[in-house]
Amino acid sequence: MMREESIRIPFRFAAGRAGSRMLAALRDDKQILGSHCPVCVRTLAPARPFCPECGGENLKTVELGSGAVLVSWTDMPGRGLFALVRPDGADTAMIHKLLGQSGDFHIGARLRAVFAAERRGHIADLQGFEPDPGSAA
Amino acid sequence: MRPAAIIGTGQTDHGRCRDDVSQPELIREAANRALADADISPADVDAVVLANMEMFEGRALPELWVGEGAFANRKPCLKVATGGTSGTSSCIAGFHQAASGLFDVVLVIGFEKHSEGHTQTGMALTDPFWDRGVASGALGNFALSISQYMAERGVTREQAARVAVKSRRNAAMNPHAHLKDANATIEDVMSSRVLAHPVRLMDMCPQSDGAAAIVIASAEHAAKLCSRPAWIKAAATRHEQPYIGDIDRRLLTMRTLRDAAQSVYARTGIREPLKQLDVAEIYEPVTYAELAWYEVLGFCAEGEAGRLIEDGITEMGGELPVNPSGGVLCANPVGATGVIRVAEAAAQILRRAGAHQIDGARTALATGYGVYAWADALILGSTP
Amino acid sequence: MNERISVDVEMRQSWRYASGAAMERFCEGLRNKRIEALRCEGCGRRYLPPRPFCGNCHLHLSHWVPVAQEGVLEAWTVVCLPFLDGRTGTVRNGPYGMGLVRLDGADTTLNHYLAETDPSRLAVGLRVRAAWRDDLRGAIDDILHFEVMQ
Amino acid sequence: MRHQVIIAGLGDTESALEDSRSIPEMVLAAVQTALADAGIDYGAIDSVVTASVDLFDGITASNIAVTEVVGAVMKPETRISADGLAAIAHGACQIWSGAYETVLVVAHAKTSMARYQELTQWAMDPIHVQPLGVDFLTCAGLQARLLAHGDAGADRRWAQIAADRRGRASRPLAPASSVEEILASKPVALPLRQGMCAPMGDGACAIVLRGAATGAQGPVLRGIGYDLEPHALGDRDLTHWHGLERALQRACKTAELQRAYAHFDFAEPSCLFAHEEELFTAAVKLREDTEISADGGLLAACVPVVAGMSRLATATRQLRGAEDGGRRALVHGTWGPVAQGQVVAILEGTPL
Repeated sequence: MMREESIRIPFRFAAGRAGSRMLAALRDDKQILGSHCPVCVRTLAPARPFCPECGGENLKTVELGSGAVLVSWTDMPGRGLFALVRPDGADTAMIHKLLGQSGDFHIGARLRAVFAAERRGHIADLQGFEPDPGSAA
Repeated sequence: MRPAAIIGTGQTDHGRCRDDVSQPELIREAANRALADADISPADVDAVVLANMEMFEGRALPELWVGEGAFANRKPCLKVATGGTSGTSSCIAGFHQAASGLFDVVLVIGFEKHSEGHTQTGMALTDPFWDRGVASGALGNFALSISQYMAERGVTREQAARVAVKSRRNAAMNPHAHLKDANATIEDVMSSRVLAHPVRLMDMCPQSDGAAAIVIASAEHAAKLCSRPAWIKAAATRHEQPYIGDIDRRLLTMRTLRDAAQSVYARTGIREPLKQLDVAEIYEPVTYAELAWYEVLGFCAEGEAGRLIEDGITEMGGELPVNPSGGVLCANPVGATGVIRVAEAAAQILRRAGAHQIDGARTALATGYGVYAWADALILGSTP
Repeated sequence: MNERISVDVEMRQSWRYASGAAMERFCEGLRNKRIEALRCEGCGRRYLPPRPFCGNCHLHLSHWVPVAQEGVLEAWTVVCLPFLDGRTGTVRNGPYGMGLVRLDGADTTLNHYLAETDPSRLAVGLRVRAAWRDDLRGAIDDILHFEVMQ
Repeated sequence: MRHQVIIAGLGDTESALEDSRSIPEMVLAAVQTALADAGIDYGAIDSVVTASVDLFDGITASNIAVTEVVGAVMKPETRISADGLAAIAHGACQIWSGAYETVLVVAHAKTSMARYQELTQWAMDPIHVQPLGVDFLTCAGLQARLLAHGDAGADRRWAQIAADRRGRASRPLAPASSVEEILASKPVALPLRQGMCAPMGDGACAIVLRGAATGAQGPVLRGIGYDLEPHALGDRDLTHWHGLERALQRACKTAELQRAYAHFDFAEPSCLFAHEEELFTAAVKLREDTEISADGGLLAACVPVVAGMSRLATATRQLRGAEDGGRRALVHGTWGPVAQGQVVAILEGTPL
């Protein structure tokens, strides 16, 4: 015998020190933040509390550009396009959504960030990245 | 069994809601303190064991996200999840790993952020064909057991309240504790709100946010890295049948804890625990359980637990201080709670327990309790 | 800047659970207000809920025995704390009685609701009887609660 | 000198898209087969290590449900929430430490209970990633695109790998299909198509590990190693399985083998996607004559959590059946998004 059972439980995750800074900057300034590790001499996107390489916590918060480079993407039919994008000024890529059609994109393409009109301090305040019309396709 | 020892411990400042930090940041707080206590650097850690009850925070495989808080990036890292015993079982897992010869130094970290989810609800996701529809989380389960304990052993509400008073007074000396009150009275406990008859608010452990860590080293490294390590002399785990109704008179018999304790006593030559143990950090989720465990752990005969607390035997200055830290009643981040028991027992042996240090502590007991009746027991000592 | 931001998310998931053969028979019985336990041939223990295997004796269980709809209250409480029911996302408010009931013919106890919510009228050892809902569905909550027998 | 750990018995259920049995019923069948295979009864078990994930099973402390059938009543049980091969690693540590002589390791999962990929979202960073709707499949698609960049033949090669693996399986959970059929199969996370992904099902696996002092016979677990990569995909080199390289390095050290000279007659990788097999072979630098995925591997039939243990079971059968005995196998498991967790075991057959 099979029986289907459902659950509905709310959760609330604290974004913490680095995450709260990141989400507040998206909301207030349409600004993507990164973290610079002086030990590894590398700027990480998005902002975070520790360096994944050296484990260090002495990271400097930096403002990244709203322009970005497409590092990889995938097309999930019915769910849209997901991407790894490297914001200008960062050495690493972050996961987000791509806005457009699959045929609009190629690895290395220039992108620009699109922000929601109403923002609430959430990763979706950044709606995603679209092709940058200012750059050659 | 190859020996291993605890060379450092670290805890966060536990509280009702640590929303100032994310889960990885919370863990890092405990990890940093443990590494500083052991005087080692992250690079010295060979492997990490994490403990957490992921359904309490709505996560799957939580180590994937939080691991780097524990310095686990590019290192061997495993997660242990066995309900309330997650913490003590992860310490035992770290012990076995350090003793296996595979690793020299193992960092064990337990954590929970109850404020991010609904613990009682998570605990009630039991067998959907049996008791999920009538589950009421830990609270109802404890309350049921207590009615049996009171009926058979005659333990009183006042004796239970004494446990809460002792706990809060001890916690006042512990900088990490969540609930502390040096002036709590028996009347305070007995007049606090009823949660589930006969359990009142101050009888019950809180739901805390927090993390705790210990550093375990293999024998060779422990001797090199620490002048006075807390040696893990014996450890035992016992699990039970799956349903709450399977176990007769659970609080009274608690055959898993009794058997685990007898096993570690036998392996360390302990015949009279009250005399031979210097300190105990036991997993008492509710005041009545501490009394029941006195009997199960052999600190006194059956029915004598009330006298033990009334005579102050388990107070800080008594013959066997129980939970100088304030215990689970004063801080309960579930995945960390068992680690805290072991960390506090180790800190006593390491002579680093601060204001709640028991002078001359050389032999310590730590226990874990989980789900309906799972149990862990560990004996720590100042010599291998 | 010390703003603390958190991310809210509701977990809405469902699973298809397999009952197993023993529980299937048990649930079918409930549809007819019939309660049955499985008896271990090793230790003689009569198990509720019925299950495939005795964890003490390591024996398969296949010997069904009838169980009465009444028994002894082995443990009880009255819960006052509100509780978020994960199955519905709604809060169950107190007070509600809960008990461990050893039904006549079973050796393990059944945890279930009690109709009585006055602590002064509950005690270990009382006789209690199952009260059934009208529309039986073959699930353990076909029993609404247990009532103290006078 | 470390105690030798013997693979003394194994039992598994036949993987199925949907097994109508309950989890305890499935686990009971696997455990009893393993005990019979090892020639022991429940009384000989000193300790149990289980592997399961609560959210996959839809129950809190999911190991409660199997305590009786794994024989853990009044015994030590440790539940590891990761791939089953990681539970084997811990079970081996218990024996190497001298704590126990006989350890039963059990893994189980039923993907038919829920939408598996949807559940994996709950393992992703809940601040920056989970709210976007990213799951393990999304991550695999991102990795595949990166690997296919500037490599026009990649998707055809991956389709070939998947077709080959399924073709050699006796009971694959996905139908045997041609390269062309796989290239035309449903797109799931382009460039990944359905046919390039491991078909997910239900199953349980039980393995008895015993110290040599028990007199047990069977292949020897010589080495074990595991590793956890950073979580954020952008922090990792997605074109290499560096985590596997580190895990293998550690396993070789345990086995006292020189990594550069370690040769394997059999390899049982855990590849959830066809492109992962290329990452596997590149990371472990296998010689041409290594036999890979004797029974088709995970691309033929995959049960999450059980996956790495099912590879250990297959490798054990290969070593037991090897005519000259005394051969060596590499067993692999992964967990998390694009194999964030990596675990390997080195097995050697007992010379005849």
